[in-house]
Amino acid sequence: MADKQLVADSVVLLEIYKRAALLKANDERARKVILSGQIAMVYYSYRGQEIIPSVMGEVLRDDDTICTIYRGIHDMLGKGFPLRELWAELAGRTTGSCKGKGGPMHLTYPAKGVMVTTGIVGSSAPIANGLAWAAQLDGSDRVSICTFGDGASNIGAVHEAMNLAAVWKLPTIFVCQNNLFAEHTKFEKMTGGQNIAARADGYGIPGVRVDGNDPEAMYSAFAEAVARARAGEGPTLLECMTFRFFGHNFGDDDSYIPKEQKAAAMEADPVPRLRARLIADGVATEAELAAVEAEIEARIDDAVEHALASPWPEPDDLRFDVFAKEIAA
Amino acid sequence: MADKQLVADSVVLLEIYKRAALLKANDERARKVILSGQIAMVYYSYRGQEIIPSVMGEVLRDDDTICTIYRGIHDMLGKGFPLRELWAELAGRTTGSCKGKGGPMHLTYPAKGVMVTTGIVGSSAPIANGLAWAAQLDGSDRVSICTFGDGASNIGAVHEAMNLAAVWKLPTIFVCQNNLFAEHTKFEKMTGGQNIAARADGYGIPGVRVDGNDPEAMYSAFAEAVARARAGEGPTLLECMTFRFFGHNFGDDDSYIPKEQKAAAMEADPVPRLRARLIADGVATEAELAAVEAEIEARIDDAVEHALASPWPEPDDLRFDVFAKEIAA
Amino acid sequence: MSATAEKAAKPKVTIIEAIAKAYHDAFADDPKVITLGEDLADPEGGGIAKITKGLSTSFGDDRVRSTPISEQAIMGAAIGASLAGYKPVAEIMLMNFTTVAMDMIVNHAAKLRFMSGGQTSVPIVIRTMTGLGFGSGGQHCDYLEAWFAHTPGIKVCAASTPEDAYGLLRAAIEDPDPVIFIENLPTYRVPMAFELPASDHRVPLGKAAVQREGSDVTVVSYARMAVQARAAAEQATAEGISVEVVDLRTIAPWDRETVLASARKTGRVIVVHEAVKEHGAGAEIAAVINEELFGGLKKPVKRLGGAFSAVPYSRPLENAYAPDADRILAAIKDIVS
Amino acid sequence: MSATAEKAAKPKVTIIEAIAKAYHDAFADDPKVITLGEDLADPEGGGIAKITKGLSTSFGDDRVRSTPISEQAIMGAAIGASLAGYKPVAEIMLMNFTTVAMDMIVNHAAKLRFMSGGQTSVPIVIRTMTGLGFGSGGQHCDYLEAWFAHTPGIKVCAASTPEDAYGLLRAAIEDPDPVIFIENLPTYRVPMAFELPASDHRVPLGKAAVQREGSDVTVVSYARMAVQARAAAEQATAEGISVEVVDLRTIAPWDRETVLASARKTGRVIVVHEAVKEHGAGAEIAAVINEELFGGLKKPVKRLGGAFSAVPYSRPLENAYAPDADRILAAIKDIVS
Ligand SMILES: Cc1ncc(C[n+]2csc(CCOP(=O)(O)OP(=O)(O)O)c2C)c(N)n1
Ligand SMILES: Cc1ncc(C[n+]2csc(CCOP(=O)(O)OP(=O)(O)O)c2C)c(N)n1
Ligand SMILES: [Mg+2]
Ligand SMILES: [Mg+2]
Repeated sequence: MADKQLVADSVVLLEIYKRAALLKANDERARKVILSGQIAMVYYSYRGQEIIPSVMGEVLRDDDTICTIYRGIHDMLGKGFPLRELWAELAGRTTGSCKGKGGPMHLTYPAKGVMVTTGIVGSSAPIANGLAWAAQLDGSDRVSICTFGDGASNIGAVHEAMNLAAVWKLPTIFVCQNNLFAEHTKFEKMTGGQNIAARADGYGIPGVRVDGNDPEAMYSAFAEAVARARAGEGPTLLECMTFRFFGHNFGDDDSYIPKEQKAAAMEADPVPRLRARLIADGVATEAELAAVEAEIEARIDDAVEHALASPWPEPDDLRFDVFAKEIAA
Repeated sequence: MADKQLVADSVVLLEIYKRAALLKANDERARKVILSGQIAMVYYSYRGQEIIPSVMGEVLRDDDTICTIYRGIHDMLGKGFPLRELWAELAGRTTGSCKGKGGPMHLTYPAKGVMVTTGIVGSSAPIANGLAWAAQLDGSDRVSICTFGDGASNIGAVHEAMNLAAVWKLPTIFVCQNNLFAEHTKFEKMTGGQNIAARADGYGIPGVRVDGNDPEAMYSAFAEAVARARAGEGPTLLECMTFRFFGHNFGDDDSYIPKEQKAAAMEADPVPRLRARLIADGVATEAELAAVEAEIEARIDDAVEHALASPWPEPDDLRFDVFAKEIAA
Repeated sequence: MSATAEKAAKPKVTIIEAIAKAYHDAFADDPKVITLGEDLADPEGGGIAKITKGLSTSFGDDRVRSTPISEQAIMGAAIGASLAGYKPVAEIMLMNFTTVAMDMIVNHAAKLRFMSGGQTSVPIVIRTMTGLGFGSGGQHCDYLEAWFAHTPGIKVCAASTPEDAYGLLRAAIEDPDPVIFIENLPTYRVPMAFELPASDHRVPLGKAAVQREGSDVTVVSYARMAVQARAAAEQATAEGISVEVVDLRTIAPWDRETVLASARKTGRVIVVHEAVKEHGAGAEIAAVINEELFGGLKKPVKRLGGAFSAVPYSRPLENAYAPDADRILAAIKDIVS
Repeated sequence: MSATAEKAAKPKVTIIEAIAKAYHDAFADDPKVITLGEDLADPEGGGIAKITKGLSTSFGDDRVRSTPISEQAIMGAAIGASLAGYKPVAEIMLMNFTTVAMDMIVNHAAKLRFMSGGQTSVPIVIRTMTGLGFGSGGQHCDYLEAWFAHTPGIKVCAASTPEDAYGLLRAAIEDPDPVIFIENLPTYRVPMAFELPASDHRVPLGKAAVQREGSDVTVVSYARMAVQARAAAEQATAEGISVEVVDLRTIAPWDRETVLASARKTGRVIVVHEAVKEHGAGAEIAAVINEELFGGLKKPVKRLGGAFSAVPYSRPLENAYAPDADRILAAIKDIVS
């Protein structure tokens, strides 16, 4: 596992597609479930950004860790977060990974390395460094990923974290998913220099802008960053260019996204694009992929059903998990 | 005044020297006064860094503003902070600019544009942007300076401020005085990339590394930054290379500074260097400069005497200046 | 605001409308009023709650500025502009995000007047939203007013009616010192039986409102809890208990006179806030009442507040987290028993 | 710690020596203990107070790391390493600098256990120094413990003797939850009549110490104010007043049992801290005592605290800012009168 290849061949591309199909289907289901009223939750759709975490999931090991953000369910699923624990948490049930206490913005699943999900812009980065430091101390070649958005690149925490990772030569990989919007703000308008990868130079670390919707380019860039980190050569900043198809969060009026830009991005939807290519290249047949997708739907069905059938927490649960010892009643 | 030249001729160099001589003498006096027990204060010597603010003072107007730091008395004197109000504040007297409430780390003198002195590393930068914004709103061509150290370049606030200045095209000039140490930490060791000016690229603004001890180089770099800002062309980051001759603060054991490095820096002391040059170039005679220096000493004598003869504040003064309205007794 | 509070005859307006009008009127009245924050200007939609919608179009891009996601830079820009004579309103979208700007707020905005010996001042308003009720979980709902109340040099306000929201925000903008103006999200769009105030309406900072008069028990609260307290009082009245409801409106400095007068009258006080009970603003209020009215109270001051945990996600937990009308009513019955 | 507190027979040690020894012993006993902060390692001099001097040389550069001036990155690194099983001690040089790291401390360190439903935990210690007395002015001396006490999920400690400093720091490092350990600068190097504790000495978190027994009045305090309280008690005894001195040691969660037992005994309580009085930790303590012992106190709980202003620079103002032995003594005389 340590010697992952640096180029995505067709076998890898197929695996990437399978992950992307899961992510896409899960996002679609989430929006459907909210609309239907089955689950009420704050939800940040990642539709359009699936290739990035699908590649990451393919390259990473279970013991590699990730610190992600409110718009992070794609990253977590890519990392192996199980569907039942996910959906039960979204539904706020005791069977959720966080017993219903965390919810969609604070999903955690250490068994698959999903260590922190934060709702605070930029705060994934400093914590990822600590997990990277622990890897150094353990003498392990595992890597620590943090994901954040284009908007987050303007907040102090991200800057401090990149500099610390540089001077400590940490195996941290800074994965900026540049979806061109931060809430309602256009990337170009609020980002001095208009190139996040270029900021890496200022810390003396590699910075790479890559088409995050192109599985091969993303794979090579990410695998190289991981190889560097595993080899003890320090951090990398990846700026993965992508686009989110919907508003900032569910219910957001997305009229601030220029119609043509949105239409063009959806036209170039990376998930069906990869699917079509796999079929065209003879890597998989339509029937095989349809079967994969059907199985995904079935797994999601199962998870949602499990979630909705699970028990709600009791008010008394507030006394637990504040400290290791419960709070007196 | 708006059309300052971009090259320091001999007239300008002489003015720069006069300021530098004041700054140097004031620092020497401060250390003497503490040693003698006349005034007890926390004190951060800037000896060795005098050329930077002497140049700034020469280029700036009274209505330009500065936000500086604990190690900032040189910057303030360069900007025109009057000696009596300075020394009375250092002595904690009611005649001090801040009535004794602020002290050496929080000196303020708006009449000369000394708006904020902060003891928090990096916090001068975000506030300077606000003063720059006000200049834009006023339709004024005044500029807003912030000074900070090499160590401060690693804190989030500075990064956020540079990005905001870039996207708002503010007339802010970020003056990093790189004295190669942050408390006991070597610049090279904690600064990813080891070049602060280079970080400007990441925000799409000019970043210039300049020898802050060279009055002509410093003058050109600073005058150009000011001209750009006055012309509405936005911010500049200047990394002014310099050295502090003494420990971090008065009383600091400076054994962490390599002896040879310190000796070489003191050997190249920029103030006597400029003095010697002015005489060699025939710009001024030894006697003329000696007279300037004697007058400086007399002015400092007067200020210290005034300070020590001034009244102390009363405990009841704590009720005033918390809010515009006094606090009830 | 007085006992007229919920008079059904009045038109129905929302707090959010009142805040938007206050903003607009302040901009129209004083060219020194400016504002900044994430997404505030019209190209970005006029703010996530659309409160500033139209403002940049009406008053220009210079006075109404969207920002990068950089709360320290936002606060610093507000502080700096205020030092130069402007009256900035800085939006920190949610109160939990003040945690990334505490240095600017506490070490600078609150202290510059004092540290400069009165030479400079920081007449800014920090508008920030918060409040549980939407399942946002642990990092988006905190009430942190006690931190700022503990910080000399900054004032803290919160309104529970549209009229107060208007009057307080106008007064905060005109105040010569920094003010944190806390807005409650779940009560934002609830139509209340009030009028949209005229542009000269002001609520002086530091003055509480007796929103309902009563003689058996005093409930002191603010923000959403004042709405809940009014509902509880209504119910209590129906059950024969006379409840006085005091809305602090300004949490720091709070109106000791009004609160003590009411406490003296009823002899029984309940303080309610959504913030964590322990070390919340209710502790200070209880401590002062107990000290000032020692021996003169019929019952010890009772405090209700948020649970001692992060705000939970799951609906039943979130419902259990903070006081509500039912729990206030129960406390009222308990204290008069 | 008990009434033996100031026994002259014991050798004289300082709090700083005790902290340095605790650090060293913790490193020797548990390879998972690591530390980071500005200037902490030996090439940078072992920290500004030299507490960690020798540590990086003894235990290696990996476990003892100097950092850039980046408090968010410092706290983040501590949190992350703790999630992976380490026990980081993070130094935030001065307590005022926690203001740039509040998001990491409050939104993350304090909440991750709860928000993850107990899957993760953050067993870190945040060591931070503060305290007035050196003319450092408004941004270097604040006591901000009330902010953290108001934050569920994090504990707060402060010691006033070398033995407690040792025992508390060891206990804090071993604690499974985040702890802020506040060190007072002016009492750091004052030799006190204590022994340097053996390496198995622990002070359990949440347990106050009755440092002097008495029957007329209880003084509750911590950190430097406990030192001042002991001095005031000594003086009061000489004047015939019997004073019980309770040092909380853990400010959150504080030891209600010990405090209430003492209050019940004496019927008169003074709470003293250096932090601003208003909305300080004393408010919570007073509120609880008043509530629990309603009708059973001889006098209302009295609070002494820092003035309602930023910490001033000038010596006479700084001297007037916080309580001291004289003012505590005056309060003692007043409350027994
Ligand atoms: C410190 C902080 N400030 C503001 C917010 C509110 N906020 C939530 S998401 C968001 C936009 C983030 O944009 P970006 O980083 O590009 O990530 P994206 O949502 O596009 O994935 C903002 C401003 C926040 N959560 N934290
Ligand atoms: C946020 C913050 N962290 C730490 C400190 C403590 N501190 C004061 S000065 C200093 C070193 C600053 O170095 P540099 O920025 O290079 O400026 P210099 O002192 O060399 O002028 C540090 C760490 C502080 N004041 N503020
Ligand atoms: Mg984005
Ligand atoms: Mg330096």
